[in-house]
Amino acid sequence: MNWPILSLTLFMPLIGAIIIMTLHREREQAIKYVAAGATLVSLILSLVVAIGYDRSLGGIQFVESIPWTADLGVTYALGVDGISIPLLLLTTLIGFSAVYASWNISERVKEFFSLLLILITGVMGTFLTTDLFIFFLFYEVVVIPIYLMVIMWGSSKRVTKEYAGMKLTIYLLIGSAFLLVGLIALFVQSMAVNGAPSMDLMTLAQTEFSQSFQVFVFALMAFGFGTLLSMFPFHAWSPDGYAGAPTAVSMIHAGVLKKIGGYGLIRIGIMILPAGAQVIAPIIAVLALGNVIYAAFICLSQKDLKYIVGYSSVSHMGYVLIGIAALNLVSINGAVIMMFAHGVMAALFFAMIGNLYEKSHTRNVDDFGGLAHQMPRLATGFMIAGLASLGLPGMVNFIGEFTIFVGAFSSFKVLTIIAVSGIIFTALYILRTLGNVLFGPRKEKWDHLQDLKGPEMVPLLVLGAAIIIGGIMPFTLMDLINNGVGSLISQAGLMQIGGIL
Amino acid sequence: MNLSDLVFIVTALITVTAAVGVVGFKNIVHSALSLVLSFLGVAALYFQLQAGFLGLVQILVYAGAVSVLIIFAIMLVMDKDPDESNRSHAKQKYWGGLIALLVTLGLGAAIGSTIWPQSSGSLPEDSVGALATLLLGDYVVAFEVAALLLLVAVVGAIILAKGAGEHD
Amino acid sequence: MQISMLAPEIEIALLGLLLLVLGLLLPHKGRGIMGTVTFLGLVIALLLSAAGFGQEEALFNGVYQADSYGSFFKLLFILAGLLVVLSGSAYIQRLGRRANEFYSFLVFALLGMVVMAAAGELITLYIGLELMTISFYILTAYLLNNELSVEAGLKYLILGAISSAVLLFGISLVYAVSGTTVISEIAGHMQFQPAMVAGIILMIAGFAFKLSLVPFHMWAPDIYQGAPIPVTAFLAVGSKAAAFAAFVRVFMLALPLPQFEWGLVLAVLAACTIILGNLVALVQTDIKRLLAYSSIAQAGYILVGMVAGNEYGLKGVLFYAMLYVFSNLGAFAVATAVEVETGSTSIEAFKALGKRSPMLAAIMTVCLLSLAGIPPLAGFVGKFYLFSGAIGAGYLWLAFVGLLMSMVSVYYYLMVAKAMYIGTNDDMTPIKPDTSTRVALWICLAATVLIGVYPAPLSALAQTAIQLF
Amino acid sequence: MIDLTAYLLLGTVLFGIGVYGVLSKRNAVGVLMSVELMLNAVNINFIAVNKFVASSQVIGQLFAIFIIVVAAAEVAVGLALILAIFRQKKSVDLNDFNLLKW
Repeated sequence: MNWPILSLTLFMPLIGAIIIMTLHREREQAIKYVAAGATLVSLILSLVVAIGYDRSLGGIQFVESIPWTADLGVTYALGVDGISIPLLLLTTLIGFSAVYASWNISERVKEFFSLLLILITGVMGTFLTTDLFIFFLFYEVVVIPIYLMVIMWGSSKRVTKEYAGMKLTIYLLIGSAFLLVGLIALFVQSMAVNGAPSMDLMTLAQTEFSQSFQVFVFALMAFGFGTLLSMFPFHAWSPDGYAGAPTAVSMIHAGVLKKIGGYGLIRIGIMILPAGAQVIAPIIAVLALGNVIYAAFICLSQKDLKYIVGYSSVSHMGYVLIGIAALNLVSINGAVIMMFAHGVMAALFFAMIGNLYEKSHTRNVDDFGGLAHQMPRLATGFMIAGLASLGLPGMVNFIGEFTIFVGAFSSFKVLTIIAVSGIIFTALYILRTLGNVLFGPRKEKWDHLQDLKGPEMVPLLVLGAAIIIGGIMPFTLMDLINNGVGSLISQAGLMQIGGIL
Repeated sequence: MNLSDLVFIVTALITVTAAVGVVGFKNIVHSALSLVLSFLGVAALYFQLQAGFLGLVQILVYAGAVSVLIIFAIMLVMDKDPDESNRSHAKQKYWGGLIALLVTLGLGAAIGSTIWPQSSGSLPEDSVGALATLLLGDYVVAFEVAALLLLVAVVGAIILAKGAGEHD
Repeated sequence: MQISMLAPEIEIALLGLLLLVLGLLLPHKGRGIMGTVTFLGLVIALLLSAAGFGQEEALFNGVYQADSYGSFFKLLFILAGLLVVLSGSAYIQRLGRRANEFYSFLVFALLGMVVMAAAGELITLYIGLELMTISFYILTAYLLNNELSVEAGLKYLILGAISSAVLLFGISLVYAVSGTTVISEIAGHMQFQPAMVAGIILMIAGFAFKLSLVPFHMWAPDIYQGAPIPVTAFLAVGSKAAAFAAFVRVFMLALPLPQFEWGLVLAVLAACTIILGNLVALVQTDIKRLLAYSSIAQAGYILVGMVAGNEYGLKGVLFYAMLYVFSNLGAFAVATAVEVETGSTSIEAFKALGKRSPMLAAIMTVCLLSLAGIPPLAGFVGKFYLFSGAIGAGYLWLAFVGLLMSMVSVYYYLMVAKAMYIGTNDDMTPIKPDTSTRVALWICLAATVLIGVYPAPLSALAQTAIQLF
Repeated sequence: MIDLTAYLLLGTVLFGIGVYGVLSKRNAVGVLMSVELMLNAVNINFIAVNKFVASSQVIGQLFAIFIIVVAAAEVAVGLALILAIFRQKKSVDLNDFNLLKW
């Protein structure tokens, strides 16, 4: 393994973006093909990584390390383990699909696809790096392209796109300001303890921090990452943001970007600051319950498809948070699977909604009905996403939710039971929405709508396949994640509760 | 109280009174004349401090050139009733006075309660020579820069005072 | 003592004089080369300063310092001057006859900055400061037909004179207690005396005026708005960096006083400056004024590094000052190009710039985001250094204030981006800046991105420069 | 016996008067004159300190000379500016200079 496969995976989209910038703006087809090609190469490379990862060895593999800035202890360090591989796969899957979901973009194509590819690179970078500084660098790289994409290609249905974009940006940036304070404090403190500057996650994890310091920094991280993960009550940006954003951005945002929050909490929060995590986790769990129940209730009253999926994603993030907060092997396993599962599901949902909206110019549930007659393929996509969303066995989401509940039950009994009840609400609003939109009598006014065809099929095929394959054969994925979480937990020295699966 | 103390007190009183006149007079011409008196008082203080050369410079540059410049400018820009030409802001008079009072009292208290270090010797006999040695020795950079500064000021003042031509 | 150690200073002074003479001698048509001469002269100065980097020598018994710290700032000022000349030449050309002297005033202002940064003694420092500010008074008022400009010049002069007087009174008290004005000797004669404390406070106030820190910022936005835009750019970058260079040298070397923690005073000033600068910037509608308030806030950030006073903090000061040159001048260069084309500095004029000139809009966005501290641009690394220093020195609250407000600042920077990308404009003709402006823009863009993704070289440079502390 | 404190207090009083003038005067020329008072106060300090504390070298006097030179240059530029502004507005009242506001 001599050639830098992770760097290639990471920078493929960026290279694509640079190629696009050099193309003439009239050559829209060429631009789209470059974008698709770049993300496809990335996807293939990430599959190679997933298959090539040696599970018997475990730990962080495919390591690349170049010293970057000595006095900050920054190393350009890449590496993947069982936690980051699923998320890497998620990113490349959704990135590839997002390009196809945006195939019909006709305005400022060049800018759109360059920003989209930069965005994909940024998200991927956070999952691949093992250096705290580089992590944060990539973490914030994504915010600005999203803002620009929302204000330029977004839609102003219920809120204006300017408002949605700004709200999203400011929420995330304020969150990241707290995160940055925590990160700098961590850096300064570790330098005081170790005597040398280092941003390496492993080195930081081995550094002994006092408990009060850990609690303080973990609280900052919980706020920063929590905002990104739309933790209640810092979730307000998320539904508005998705509603305003163009399809591809909604897909990437709901599908992958939010997961950086969960990933950060696990990778940086729990691994480096286990003592802090133990103190703060119960608070997170209670807030997560707010996510699950509150967002599900809101969903029941929503009419706009994007808002429904937006709030449902807030609700689902509650499960992830509970999984993380329970702090045991099984629950964190579940959280990671859930992140993957929700990612593909939400992306598929948004791709379908985006396609429908593009053709019908409405997203109001009441306007639709019987679409299964005119658009069977689109309806299939909706069905897969919807059923996955309510956790139907056979879909990967079921595995995630189930594992979380099993794991969390050993830590928080009452809370878990309440959270499980959230599933009922989810089933309620998802089934109602699917029924109203897809089934029922045929409506004449939608006869002109064309079903998915050609490039539009790609998101459905790719993401749908991921949902179902993951659901039917969860063990390869589970095994991988278990491997990663296991070593992380032993690293953090947490109690290994459970081990039921 | 000996004679030199008396001289100091008299000069100080003249200087301060003249300075009060500068800010107190409502007519700017009176203020300017008061300023000249104040400059002269300061020059007298320099003589008492055995800084005769500085006293001369003060008289030539300040009481002479600067004052004349100011008075010329006043004559050029005098537009309104001269008795109203140097009024104070209605409101700023009060908080300006307050700030000035606080600054004076604060600094005065600090200065009054400080124990000053002992003198490290006595002033050189030939203070002009000593100044020249410094100016052309260690302080030559400052000296050269000051020369450029005067050049800049002169050229700049001409450009600004001449005004924009018809060209732009 | 070798005279060659003063080579950059001498070269700049000669350049200024040469420009004055050329302006008089050359026939009217030949004066187009003034910009070129200035540019070449500054390039030579840049090379001379770069060659001098790494020397550590006290000249004239410590009155003048030829050290890396000074050289770092010399490089910074000359780079700033070069970028201003490159991006401003189209603008300066419009001044007609007075354009010739404009260049020489710029060069003399630059000389003043250089002297300030290298001065090892307060008299020399003061003279450098005054050469710089007097040149700036004239430059600020240079649009003689424009009421705003002349008014700004007068306001600047009054403000500058007052602040100099306050600074000097402080110096006189420090001199009274310590008996010397050589920076390296003052520390040895340091005594905790009321007059010394008063002197330090007055000096802080004087420098705070020069740096337009809150609450001494009153007229700074007026001055920035009224001045010709290349002057505003140079003022915001150069004069501020020069004041910081002197401020840091004097306070870190001469005035450490364990009984009086002036760091806390500065911390409060920094916090107020960051908060007020950013909040007031939120409501601005003129790009010059917006950048003025943003520069006020930026000075607050740099001050944070000085408050910290440790290795990371001081390195942050130098690092940030340097990247600030590129990011801020990039933004100003775009604003200049837009003003040359449209005659307006209102944010309205930027509407639809993303369509008219995608490159200008992209560079503006990148530079503004760098100022906001968004990675992977230079500003982020700079803030990382500054706030690492602050947290290391125990000023956690200051880091909170600074980082939160820097995220708030994204709001107004993005308002400009929004105008550029989704606004509509009646005039959709592309704005095509001249070649020299384009060169300046590309330099700013490249430096802003490169320093952001690979900060190591600049950080090593800054590390060498702060050895003397 | 008149000592350093007396001179410095005199300087402080003069400085305070200048501060008052700077803050309260409406006429730009008046403000400039007040600034000159402040600078004179500073000069008194320097020369007095030079005599009473640091008399081995004439640094204080040297500083004062430089301040006088700079002040003269500043006054020249300042008055030129006042002339320029008077040409446009027919006024030197700082209250009239409010084109530039927040």
